Amino acid sequence: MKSRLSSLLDAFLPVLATLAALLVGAIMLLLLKANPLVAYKALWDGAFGSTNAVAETLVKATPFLLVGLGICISFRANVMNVGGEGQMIIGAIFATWVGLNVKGMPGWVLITLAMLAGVLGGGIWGGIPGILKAYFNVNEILSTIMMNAIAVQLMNYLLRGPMIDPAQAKAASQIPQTARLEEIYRLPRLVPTRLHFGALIAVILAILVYVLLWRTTLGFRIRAVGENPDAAKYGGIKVQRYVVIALLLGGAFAGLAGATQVFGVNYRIITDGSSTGFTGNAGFNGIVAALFGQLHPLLTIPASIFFGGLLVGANTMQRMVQVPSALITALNGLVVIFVVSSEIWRKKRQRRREVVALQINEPPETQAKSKETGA
Amino acid sequence: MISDLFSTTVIIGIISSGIRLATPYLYASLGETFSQRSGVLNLGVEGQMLMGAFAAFYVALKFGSLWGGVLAAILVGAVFGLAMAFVSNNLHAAQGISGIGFYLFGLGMSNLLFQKMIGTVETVQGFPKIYIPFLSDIPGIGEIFFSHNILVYIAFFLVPVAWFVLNKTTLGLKIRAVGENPDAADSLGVSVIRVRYFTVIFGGVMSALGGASLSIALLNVFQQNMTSGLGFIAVALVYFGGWRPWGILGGALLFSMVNSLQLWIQVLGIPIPSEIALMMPYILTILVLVVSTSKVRGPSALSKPFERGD
Amino acid sequence: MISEVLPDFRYLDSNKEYVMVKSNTLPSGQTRIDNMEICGITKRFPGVLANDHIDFDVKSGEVHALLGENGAGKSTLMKILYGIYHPDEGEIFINQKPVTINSPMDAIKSGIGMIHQHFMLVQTLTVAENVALGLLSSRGLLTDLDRVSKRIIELADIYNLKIDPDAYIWQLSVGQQQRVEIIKALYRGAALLILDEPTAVLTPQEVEELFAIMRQMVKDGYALIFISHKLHEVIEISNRVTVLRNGKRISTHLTSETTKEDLARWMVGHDIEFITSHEKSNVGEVLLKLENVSCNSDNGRHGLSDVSLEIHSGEILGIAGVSGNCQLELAETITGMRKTTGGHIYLGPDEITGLAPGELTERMLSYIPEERMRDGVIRNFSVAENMILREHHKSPYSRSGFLRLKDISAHTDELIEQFQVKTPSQATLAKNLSGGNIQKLVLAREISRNPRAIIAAQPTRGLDIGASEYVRAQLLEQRKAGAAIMLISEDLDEIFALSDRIAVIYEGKIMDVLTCEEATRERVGLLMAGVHPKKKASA
Amino acid sequence: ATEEPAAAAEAAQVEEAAEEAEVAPMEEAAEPFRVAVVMPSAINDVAFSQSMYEALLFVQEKMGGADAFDFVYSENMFVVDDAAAAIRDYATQGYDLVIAHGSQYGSSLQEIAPDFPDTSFAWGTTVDTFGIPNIFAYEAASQEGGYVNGVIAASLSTSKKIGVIGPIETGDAKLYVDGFKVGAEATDPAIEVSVNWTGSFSDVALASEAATTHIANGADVLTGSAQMVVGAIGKAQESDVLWFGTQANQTSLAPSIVVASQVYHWEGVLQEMIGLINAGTLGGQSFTLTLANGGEVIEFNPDYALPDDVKALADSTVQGIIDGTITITLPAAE
Ligand SMILES: Nc1ncnc2c1ncn2[C@@H]1O[C@H](COP(=O)(O)OP(=O)(O)OP(=O)(O)O)[C@@H](O)[C@H]1O
Ligand SMILES: Nc1ncnc2c1ncn2[C@@H]1O[C@H](COP(=O)(O)OP(=O)(O)OP(=O)(O)O)[C@@H](O)[C@H]1O
Ligand SMILES: [Mg+2]
Ligand SMILES: [Mg+2]
Repeated sequence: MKSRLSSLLDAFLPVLATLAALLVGAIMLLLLKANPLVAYKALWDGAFGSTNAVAETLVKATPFLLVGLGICISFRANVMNVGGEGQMIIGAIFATWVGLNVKGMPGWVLITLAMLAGVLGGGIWGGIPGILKAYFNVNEILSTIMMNAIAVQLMNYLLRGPMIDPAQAKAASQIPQTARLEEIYRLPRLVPTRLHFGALIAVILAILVYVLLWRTTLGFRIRAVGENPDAAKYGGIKVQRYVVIALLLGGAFAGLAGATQVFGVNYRIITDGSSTGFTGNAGFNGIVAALFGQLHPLLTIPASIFFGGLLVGANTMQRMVQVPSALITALNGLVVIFVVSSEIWRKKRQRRREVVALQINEPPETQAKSKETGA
Repeated sequence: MISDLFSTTVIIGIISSGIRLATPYLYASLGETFSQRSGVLNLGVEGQMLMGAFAAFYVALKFGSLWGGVLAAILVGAVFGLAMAFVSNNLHAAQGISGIGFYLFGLGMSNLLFQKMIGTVETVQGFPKIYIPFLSDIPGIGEIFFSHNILVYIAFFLVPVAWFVLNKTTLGLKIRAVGENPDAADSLGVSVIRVRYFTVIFGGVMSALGGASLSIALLNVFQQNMTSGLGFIAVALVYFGGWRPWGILGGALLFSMVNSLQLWIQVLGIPIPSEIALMMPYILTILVLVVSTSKVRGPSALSKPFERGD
Repeated sequence: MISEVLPDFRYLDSNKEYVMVKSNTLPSGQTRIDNMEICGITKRFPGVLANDHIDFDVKSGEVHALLGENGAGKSTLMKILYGIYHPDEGEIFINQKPVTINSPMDAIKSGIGMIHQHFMLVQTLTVAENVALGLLSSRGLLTDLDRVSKRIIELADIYNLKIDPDAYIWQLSVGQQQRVEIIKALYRGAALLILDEPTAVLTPQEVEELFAIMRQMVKDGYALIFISHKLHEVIEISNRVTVLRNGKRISTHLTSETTKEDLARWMVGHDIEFITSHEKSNVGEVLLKLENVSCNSDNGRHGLSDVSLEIHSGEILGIAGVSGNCQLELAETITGMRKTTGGHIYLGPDEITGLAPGELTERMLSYIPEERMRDGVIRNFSVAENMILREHHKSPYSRSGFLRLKDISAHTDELIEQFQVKTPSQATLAKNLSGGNIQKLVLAREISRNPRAIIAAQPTRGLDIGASEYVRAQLLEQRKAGAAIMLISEDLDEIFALSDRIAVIYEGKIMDVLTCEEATRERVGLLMAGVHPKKKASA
Repeated sequence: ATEEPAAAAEAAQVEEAAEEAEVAPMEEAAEPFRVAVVMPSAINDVAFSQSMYEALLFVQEKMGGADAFDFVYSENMFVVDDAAAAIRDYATQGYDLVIAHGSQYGSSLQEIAPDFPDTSFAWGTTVDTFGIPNIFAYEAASQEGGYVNGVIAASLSTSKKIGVIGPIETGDAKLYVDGFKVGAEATDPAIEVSVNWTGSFSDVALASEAATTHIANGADVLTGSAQMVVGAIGKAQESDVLWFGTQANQTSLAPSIVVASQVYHWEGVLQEMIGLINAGTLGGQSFTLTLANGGEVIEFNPDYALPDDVKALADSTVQGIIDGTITITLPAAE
């Protein structure tokens, strides 16, 4: 009973940490002459206050979850994939190409093909750093950061040239965007909001990744390689191959995230020169979500929703109380710091629980026994 | 057209602008090297750079003191570093995310302060170029190496200093030990936490100085998100340099010079798409690592929080 | 209390007589610790009561040995004394004054030094750097490695610990690393020195050298705590001995008043039989064969060169050698963990040179690795997951890519039972098992497959006597079942007790292969030192 | 900016809100005209977003303050997806006019506008209304100001080399740069205009280094578009090289070397749209800022001593563009 209460408290620890961060944020709001109560009500309403708000939160959370699932896999193999941004972009490009160029197919077939193309594109973009790491000893943090920049330039080039919307190609301003996907090639919506089928795919995949990691030999190997490559090698696992696979899978999930953003939300790729315009930073936010979720695919679901809701709500708050957007960014940073710092209490409490459990089960003193052999 | 690239103007231009562009990277990467060598991964570099850039710019603008600006950047960087050190050493926060948190906070906070305390884009008179007597008159060489502002010189001077500190001082020995095997260091009475506090604060100071080098020495302007990803490249360069100051110098120069080369390619009108030119520094950095045979390993305890008896 | 039997300011000399110590400062200038007492120390870990109200004490001029099975709580107690763990209950007194030791720094300041069971060395630093770490430098902020090196050489001379101060730790053999640990402690002038299983990785000669040092230190007035699983060592070196079992103190006695058998019984709770010799088994055809095998080593020293060996079915070939003579390399080349640079290896009729460990698993080659924490188990995997590490992809543990948890669980239960692995549950992480139980886990995994050949590298290193005897019995069992076994060990007793033939390795070369009858301790000892007795005789 | 009452924060379901919006324009003039704008960068970027922000402030003052004209904004909406959410939210809240100030927001508008047939939307910078009746489109013919700047630049350059720094080769920046080139080359066929795209709107350091590179290459006149050029302006000032601005007046950044800036005055368009909305037309029209309609103005730096003949040439060029005697033929799209 008591321990259940205690674990419940653990589950609320991130919430408490968020509240603490918001308290600091309240001081900043007061300094900016905004009413924190009004602001935070707007934040809550914007994130979870209505069907539409919840839908927006889920829309935001979907790419975080997808990227986060990839992160669960690659970080478990101890490869630090920070290339989600680039992988999303390439995945989106592959999928969009399919969506625009493959013709004469039923909608769902084409969508499936396009999603697979996204997986392929992201997989390639993740696989390259994988190969570089496994066979050329190039650190993946470095290579994935660089690959992000390369992907952005590739996108800019394609959207300005080969893949530009034919309508824009004729116009003087040449907005760098692809043509819009036809209606039948879009991911269906779940409720009359922006919430699209991709969210469902992501949740299903979270379960599959859970199965993959703990119920398949592939997952066993990925985790073994991540925990101890020497012992993994001893166990007959080809370590380098699984490093590549882990990064490739990480990329594939990010690629799928990119594809669903196009097919479920934007219906085209459009660039403002950076990656963020398209990805909304999901390549990085997905990492945060996965780590919040302790690299557990199922825990990454609530973590993504939490983080998505925070961002959506914060934007609403900016609109409602008209504080500078910069405050929102800073506040998000604070929440991340506070939440990740609160982990220590969860761990401490867990440890204490185990020790306490031991004390309770401890048999009564057996000191007498030591006397018998003593002096 | 391509042959234009081999004129002395261009070569001098590439090298000297490579040196300038390398400056903020050097500060940030050297600082990051110290914290990583001691086992702390700080992904908040970009946020610290922005805060440093703002602090330095603000003081320079409002009080007209450039050195005051440098001092302000140092203080702000130290405070940020202190916070990061507390979170990673005492609260054992996962360093990958807490770093991203600090990045976001710095990104937002610097912009917020900028909007509230300055309001609009303004310029300052930054550190002037220092022409080193005689040396700066040498044709070519003078322009490349001896006609920069003081923060550029300091950045390059810090490379051997960092090497020296890491390899020749007791502090450096502690840093290396703590990053490799904190339990061993601890068992000899070295305070792992104290060393890490030092390196992370130092890293914050260096990142902030990197930001200041932009806002009051190289660009003389502050704008929101003016670093635009530079801090992350700086982290990547630590890996490129294999956690060694000289390697970082090599990486920063390589990256910056190729960046400047791509600027020249565009300026000279060499007909390749600008995006392809823009990719060059990134591709080359990877390629150099692929062909180089060095197999350096990172600090073993990198990003693992230390707990005695764990 | 037993400690009262022992008068202060005395040490036991080589004639086992007590002699007065003259001065109350040590040669290093450190004040002597006349008396250190631990009272009622209790320490709980999740799931384990590691120390249960333990009393313990040590005096200047004595060696107090601490004995106990794996996981009995010896290291935990010592780590509390050294400030690494904080006790849940209990107090520590030095010279009758209560002290709080919250960190190793406090321990060092109180004059306590510790040589850890798992070395506390920074692999990427040199010997001198490791020693200098944390010391005040005579050059202020700069390191004074030259001075440290000089002092290291001085100390090494006094206590006969040859070491190159400029060598990197990763280049050293474990025996050499042990010396660095001792030098580190001596350098700091500890008055009370804890030696947690210092002999586990030493050769008999090295053990003798260490004991000579310890005797010298005792004479100088040091207080020493000595932990070992080897009873004869305890008998030889200690004045008093305390036995722990399951976190409790079972007894404290003057060593002179105890016997090996007593100690063993106190440790285990019942009598155990020691394997001293074994009967011949039926030796069959050659199963494992090495032809001119060479490889590189990874610490920049010599690798294997032209090693040729044959092991028959039902035979144990012992590989004797001083630590650091390519035993690791030998095991790793055979088991596919390391590339060969020449030569051929056969298992039965098939060549297996260059095959990956996975393929060798298929061919029923088993490997009990020397570095079990590094190679043998995945610390953060459960016992069950570690049990199937080698065959996780095979039926019945996995089918069409999916793990079959029920079968895995059943199999694990069976092995835990059969091999008496002490673990709270099969979901327990390997890192929470004691060293002995980790080794049992590895053994269970490797032996339960009924392998054709077994490479067993230092299989009993660090194990308590019960576990060691168990491991040895299991190897003999496998021999009986017809496996070809290569037993790599630095423990000559073990080699002699188990081997049918003995090969001696020196600097990556096989000096000679002797039959049981030919092999005398002297002969093997000379070969281990790189001396060929025959050649010497002919010269 | 003004504060919104908290009550408005209650985001209702899409449909309900649409109904609410239906009533909004019908209400009496006592209610202020409410505008919401979504912008890709900060309101103080000395470029694209600032020009719109200033126009809104201007209109507000002109119409008699917040009681008559009330506006809210979302700045730094570089994430297209977030911008879409903001636009929808504003529409839900019944703003009279929702402005999507960025070409990347078009797609989102196309999605949202049909759901709110009684709300007026505006999209810039483009001329495309997608044929949707409640979308206005507006753009700046930045090639015109670019052309004029080019003409002046070519007249002032003695080295005959001019450097241009742009973000990515599209949209408003591309129009400006192309116009600038054509103007410069029309004035002096021997002039060499080289362009550097930094691939980013925010990389101040790279823009600055691009300027240095142009200067090292011999350029004595520079221009550039987007907010990251503040770095380049600094370099120009340091090397005493002339600068031409666009989007907003950049004189304050370097009073000694900025010759002229093409400044966007969106207020005209804004007022025109407000008039139309009040009269019941919610969209379907597109507006272009030109020199002719006063939406674009070449603002000279009074502190820069522009030679009289060049000033005259500039004025006549502006006049020529206005009366159509000068036509700007942009290079054909690839
Ligand atoms: N890029 C370089 N350019 C010039 N000299 C270099 C360069 N890289 C390394 N060196 C030289 O190599 C020596 C060692 O440098 P560095 O500190 O980077 O490596 P290290 O001492 O081996 O590092 P560690 O402290 O990890 O052992 C220095 O004395 C330096 O002169
Ligand atoms: N940090 C820890 N966390 C959890 N349990 C631990 C920890 N350290 C030790 N234990 C447990 O405490 C018990 C005592 O361990 P300890 O290392 O003291 O044994 P030991 O007597 O030194 O054994 P060995 O002879 O194998 O070295 C064991 O059951 C061990 O698993
Ligand atoms: Mg070095
Ligand atoms: Mg132990």
